[in-house]
Amino acid sequence: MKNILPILTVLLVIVAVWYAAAIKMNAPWTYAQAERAGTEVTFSEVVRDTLAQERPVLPAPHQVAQELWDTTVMKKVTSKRSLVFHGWVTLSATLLGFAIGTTAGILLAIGITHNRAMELGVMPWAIASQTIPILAIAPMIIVVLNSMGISGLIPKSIIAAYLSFFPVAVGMVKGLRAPDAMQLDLMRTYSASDAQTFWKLRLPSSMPYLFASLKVGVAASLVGTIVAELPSGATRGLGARLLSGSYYGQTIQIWSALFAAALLAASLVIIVGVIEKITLRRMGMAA
Amino acid sequence: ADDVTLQLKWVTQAQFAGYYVALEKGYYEEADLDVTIKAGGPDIAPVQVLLGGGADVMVDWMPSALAARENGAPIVNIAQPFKSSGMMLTCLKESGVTSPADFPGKTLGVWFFGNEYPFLSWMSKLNIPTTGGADGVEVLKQGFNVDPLLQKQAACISTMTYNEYWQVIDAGISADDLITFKYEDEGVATLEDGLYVMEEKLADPAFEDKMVRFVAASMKGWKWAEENPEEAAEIVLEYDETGAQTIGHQVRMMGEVAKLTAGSNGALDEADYQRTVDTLMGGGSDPVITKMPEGAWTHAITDKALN
Amino acid sequence: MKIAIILLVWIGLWWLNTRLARSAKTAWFVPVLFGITLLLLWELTVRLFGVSPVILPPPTDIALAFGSEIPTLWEDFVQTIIKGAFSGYIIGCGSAFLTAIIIDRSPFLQRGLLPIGNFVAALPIVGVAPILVMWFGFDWQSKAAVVVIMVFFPMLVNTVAGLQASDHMQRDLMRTYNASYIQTLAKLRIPTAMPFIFNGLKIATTLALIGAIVAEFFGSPIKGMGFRISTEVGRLNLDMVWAEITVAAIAGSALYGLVSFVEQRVTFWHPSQRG
Amino acid sequence: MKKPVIDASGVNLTFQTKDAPVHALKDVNLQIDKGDFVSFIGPSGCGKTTLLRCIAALEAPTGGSLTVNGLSPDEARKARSYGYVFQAAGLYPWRTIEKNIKLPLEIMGYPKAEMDERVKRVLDLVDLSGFGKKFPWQLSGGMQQRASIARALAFDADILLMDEPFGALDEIVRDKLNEELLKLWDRTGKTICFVTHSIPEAVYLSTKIVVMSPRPGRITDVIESPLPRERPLEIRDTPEFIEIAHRVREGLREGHNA
Amino acid sequence: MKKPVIDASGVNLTFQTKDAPVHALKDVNLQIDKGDFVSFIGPSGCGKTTLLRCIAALEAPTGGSLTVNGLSPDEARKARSYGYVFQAAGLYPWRTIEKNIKLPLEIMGYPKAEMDERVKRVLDLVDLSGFGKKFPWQLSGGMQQRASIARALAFDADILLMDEPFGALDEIVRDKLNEELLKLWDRTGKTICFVTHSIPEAVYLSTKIVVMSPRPGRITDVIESPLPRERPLEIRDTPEFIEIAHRVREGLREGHNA
Ligand SMILES: Nc1ncnc2c1ncn2[C@@H]1O[C@H](COP(=O)(O)OP(=O)(O)OP(=O)(O)O)[C@@H](O)[C@H]1O
Ligand SMILES: Nc1ncnc2c1ncn2[C@@H]1O[C@H](COP(=O)(O)OP(=O)(O)OP(=O)(O)O)[C@@H](O)[C@H]1O
Ligand SMILES: Cc1ncc(C[n+]2csc(CCO)c2C)c(N)n1
Ligand SMILES: [Mg+2]
Ligand SMILES: [Mg+2]
Repeated sequence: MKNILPILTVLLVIVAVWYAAAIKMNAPWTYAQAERAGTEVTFSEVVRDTLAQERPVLPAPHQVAQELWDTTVMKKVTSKRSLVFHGWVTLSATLLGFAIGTTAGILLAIGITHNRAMELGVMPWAIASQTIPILAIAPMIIVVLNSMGISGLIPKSIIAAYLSFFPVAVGMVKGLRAPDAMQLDLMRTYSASDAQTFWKLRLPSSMPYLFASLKVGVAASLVGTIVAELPSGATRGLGARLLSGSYYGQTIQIWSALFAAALLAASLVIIVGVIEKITLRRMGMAA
Repeated sequence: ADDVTLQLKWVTQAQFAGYYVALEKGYYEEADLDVTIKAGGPDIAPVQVLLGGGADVMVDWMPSALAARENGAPIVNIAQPFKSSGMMLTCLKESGVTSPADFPGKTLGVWFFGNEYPFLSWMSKLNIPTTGGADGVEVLKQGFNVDPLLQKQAACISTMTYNEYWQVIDAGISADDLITFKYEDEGVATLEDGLYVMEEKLADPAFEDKMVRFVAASMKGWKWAEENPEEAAEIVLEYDETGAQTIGHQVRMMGEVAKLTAGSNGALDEADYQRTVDTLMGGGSDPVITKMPEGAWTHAITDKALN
Repeated sequence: MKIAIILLVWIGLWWLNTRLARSAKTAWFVPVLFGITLLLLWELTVRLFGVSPVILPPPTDIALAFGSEIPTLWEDFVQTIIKGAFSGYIIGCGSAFLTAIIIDRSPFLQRGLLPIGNFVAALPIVGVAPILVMWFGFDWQSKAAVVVIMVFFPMLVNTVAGLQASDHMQRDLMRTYNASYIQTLAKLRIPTAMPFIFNGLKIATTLALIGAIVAEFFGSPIKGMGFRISTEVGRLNLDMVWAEITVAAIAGSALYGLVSFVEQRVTFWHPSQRG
Repeated sequence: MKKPVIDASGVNLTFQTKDAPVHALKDVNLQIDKGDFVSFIGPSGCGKTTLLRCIAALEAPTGGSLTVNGLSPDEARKARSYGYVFQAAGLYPWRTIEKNIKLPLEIMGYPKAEMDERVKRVLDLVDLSGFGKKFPWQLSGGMQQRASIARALAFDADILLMDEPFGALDEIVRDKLNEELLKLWDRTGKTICFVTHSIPEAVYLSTKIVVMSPRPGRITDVIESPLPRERPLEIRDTPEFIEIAHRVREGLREGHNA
Repeated sequence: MKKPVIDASGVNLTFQTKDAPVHALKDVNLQIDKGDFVSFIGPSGCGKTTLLRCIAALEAPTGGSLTVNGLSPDEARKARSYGYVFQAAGLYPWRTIEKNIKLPLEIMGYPKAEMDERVKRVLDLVDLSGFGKKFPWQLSGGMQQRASIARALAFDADILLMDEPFGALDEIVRDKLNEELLKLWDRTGKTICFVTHSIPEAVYLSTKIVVMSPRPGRITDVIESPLPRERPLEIRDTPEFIEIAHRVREGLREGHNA
């Protein structure tokens, strides 16, 4: 646990900067209030007020922590005011979407590395597909899927998959092409089939690339789910929580939902990282 | 029981209390209906959902409904629970706005996504260009909340009497520091939350019958909600799955919404309709709708429902 | 019957495409034909099944809207892509690159900053966007800020991975020269990191566009691609919405193509580029 | 008349590079019969590897004709006729030594039990028993090269193509492996193409020695060895041996001065 | 009394691997004086590379003491005392041959004109003129190895560590490079540590031959050569030469049987 000290140090710096920023950014409001009320405020009063506003421009760390505590530990997990409940709703769609997206991305990459028509034809359009602003088509996807009788988890997962498949595909194409000429030649002398070359050479050499992409993909997949939760009339999940927080100008609630989401994303990335370590070590690649 | 899906224009809040009350109190059940209420959101276009077959009936504002109709979406107003408009511009006094004549040169926050029509009609009536400059107004697409006003990024923002206005107040700005311009007072009021269905579906007597029962039960819900604002707000809160709403805010919202539904028994008032159409068509060079709509509403449902 | 027609068109064009792909002379036509196939299937489906233009307009309508609204599309393009996405992309990728190099240098920072960096960068844009709009105002600056946050993480992860990709012998060689840190960085680690860096840059191009457009949903001046899209959806002008999406797709593909082109020049030595 | 296993006539190969084209093989004519042990010797960069690669269908000649067992090299490759030992070991870094040796066996679908047995046998042969579970980077350079030889010997290919397989080994091990290779060749009747830089090694092993000269790579001499198939190490002190070695050295020297 | 340039006493090194630790070097004692030409010879896997790596501070001994010029190996490394030729060429694939050779010169800050001149000179020395603009993968194995030798010779290091530099070269080139290396050594007075598998090469080049035996790697014999510094190629036929070669061969053989 040699990481603890560095992390704590960095955290400490961040929290200090955060407090300073909170005071600075919230102060104009305090002064404006005082001016409207026609009173003078001392600096210490300003500091106290800026760290305890109800709708701060930037909530202070302890306010966010307090809110997080209240909405996780202090609430039943089945309660709709519990972040654990909303987090789970988001997580389940994220995982499903990530699974779909990763599978699609890998399959696409395989297609692209093995079929020239795919490489030439599909890749440019896969790229183009990613430039479509997802928030614009998310409601349309949901409307279309709804009219086909599909609702609930699936539409969200599809959007999550849409965002995560691309990084996976790009990284995987690179990885599948990483074996050097001699490694490929060896397979040729064995007259190995494409499938054999794939399983025994291309796939193992793509692993470092795959995992770098999976980390990006899992974060993207979470973003996708949250995006899908915003407009889709989905009324639960961290995205819905963020939205309603924004709608009522409750900065503290936004920040705590945001932190919950980031915590979720970070844990997912860490989990992928751990799997990466284990896999690479098993493969003898983590020297 | 017959299935009915209702698509709301916005998230679960007291703005839609009547429907939630009817659901909770069993008025729909009594009418042999199995009603599903779908909450809306900032990027849900209810018309799209209706056309896509995701809902049978929707809540929408008349300006966007009429614009959609002109765009080839055959939708019809079957009931109008909201009598008056709750929309207004809320300005900070310190920005120096005292009357619409002060707007030029100022920055105004406006909701888009089909909600901009009343504002655009008003501005063209005032002959103020919305493209900025010294004698025009700078328009901002306002996000979800009242921040632009609090952050002084805009002189005025769009608010509803029952919602955003109170958020400004809650944020600590006293009513004395604000000045409001209600569309109702400026003579540019347009009809808000009405119930709309697809025209072709109305031809089906079974569907018509369903809607009759639906409107009747909904109006019963609305009238109960008007009389019992506190309980109605609690019911709404019950149905809010985000868990973000507060009871205080919803009770107050219910109180304000009740003022808007008060004058309506559910039937569309033709005069109100005509005024809305006139406002929208009177938009000078760039009117919202260009030809007089035909068959955009019907009394067929309310006539049966209310007798 | 209708489905049969659509399937038949599809299979026919797919067959033609596989044939074209075999010859180098006709290869350039493959993506074009693939695109034509998609558009044709789209048009057919919409027309044959009478899908409402409010749900999905046919490509011909979109092309018409595109043709008649060029000035608006251009204004939106400048606002969103040039001002928002592009500046954010440069700042975001640049700072991620620098951060990667800084934390790579110090194991302390690497251990302390990388997990927290991951955490901060994992903040979902849709949550961050309203806050950034609040901080940086309605105009393109807040969009650029959103883009910075979006592209930072993929770029950082890839650069860090790339900086560690040189092999033992290559590093030992530098040690025998007693090369300074900077020299090892410039002459060994950055070259070996290049394939990874370009991987990050490519992913970031598409993210930058999405970020800039999506951020406009949370408040914007009354121009910009995101603004136009959300407004026109609300007005049910779906053809205009798709025209904007087309602009986004063209801009995104062009940017991506540009990055790929530079990549080919820079990492010509990597087995994946040598073919 | 015996039909040659490998039959090259007028083979040419030019690499297109960005600056100037490199003419790597020029008018190569060569017949190799079944069961031949052919050594290729020639200065560095003269095209030995390139010629082996052409035979294995890893490179396509830009001119001339080349057949293997009467088939095109590519068809022969598909019939799994080749065992190839590359100039660099080329072990897959994510597989242990054992698993690296198993690789061709897996691909060719040998049964599990036989795989294990073969791996054990070839590991023994190259003196690497006990290193089966190590990863390539945990082995010395010579050990890696031996592992790569074991990999090529583990399965039954008609034609063994070996590109300087013993370059990184000391004399003693080299002598031992030379003997083992001869035994294996004698026992199995494989055809072997062997690139080496050691003149004694070439003479000791081969039934036919091909001397090449560089830029563009040509065959300058083909020496049929009169030595018997049975070759104790001491044969290296006989006058015949020394004479052939001399002829090879002369051929080489000429190539260098050309 | 002369102080040795490299002084190892009781050097031990054990690699920790997942299964069992590998004892690569055991109680290595060795003194190398300034201007010595030391060859290391021993069976594959005996620890020659490991010992060179220890001297170059690329590996840290787990026991014993090792000094270079009276400094620790790492301090000597920082003083840029080493030129290292690795067992594999290890050229950077994104640099042309020319640029690969320039790499150490750039790092050590040679002036531009001198860089060009040195590159030209060493390319000539290893017979690669005309290939400066090619990329590594466009060269044959032996050419790559020569490029890597050129890279190590391009700058002025006191101590040259060469790990089987001539393994992939034919006899003629090898002879030529042997002579060149001796000339360079004579001219510059560098200290050279040279790993080889060729007994004649070791004897021909060295003032001191270190014979090692494997598992765990030990020094079994250190032979001081009585040959004069001036060494024509013909010296290989003198009785002294043959005698030393014999002694080395015996030492090697013993190591193998141990
Ligand atoms: N990184 C490592 N991890 C584990 N074991 C290693 C490592 N490097 C070398 N070894 C082991 O140390 C021993 C000595 O290796 P070394 O590379 O020094 O041999 P060598 O004498 O250079 O052999 P060769 O002539 O084959 O190159 C070998 O048994 C090898 O397996
Ligand atoms: N991929 C390539 N592109 C360009 N030139 C190449 C390529 N491969 C080999 N060559 C050139 O072809 C010539 C012959 O190379 P080859 O590898 O066959 O030599 P070789 O006889 O095996 O030498 P060595 O004994 O050094 O391994 C060389 O001059 C080399 O530069
Ligand atoms: C982004 C955004 N777009 C539109 C509206 C408008 N709107 C839809 S329903 C409703 C009733 C008020 O609660 C209002 C005002 C908004 N608020 N935010
Ligand atoms: Mg070769
Ligand atoms: Mg070694």
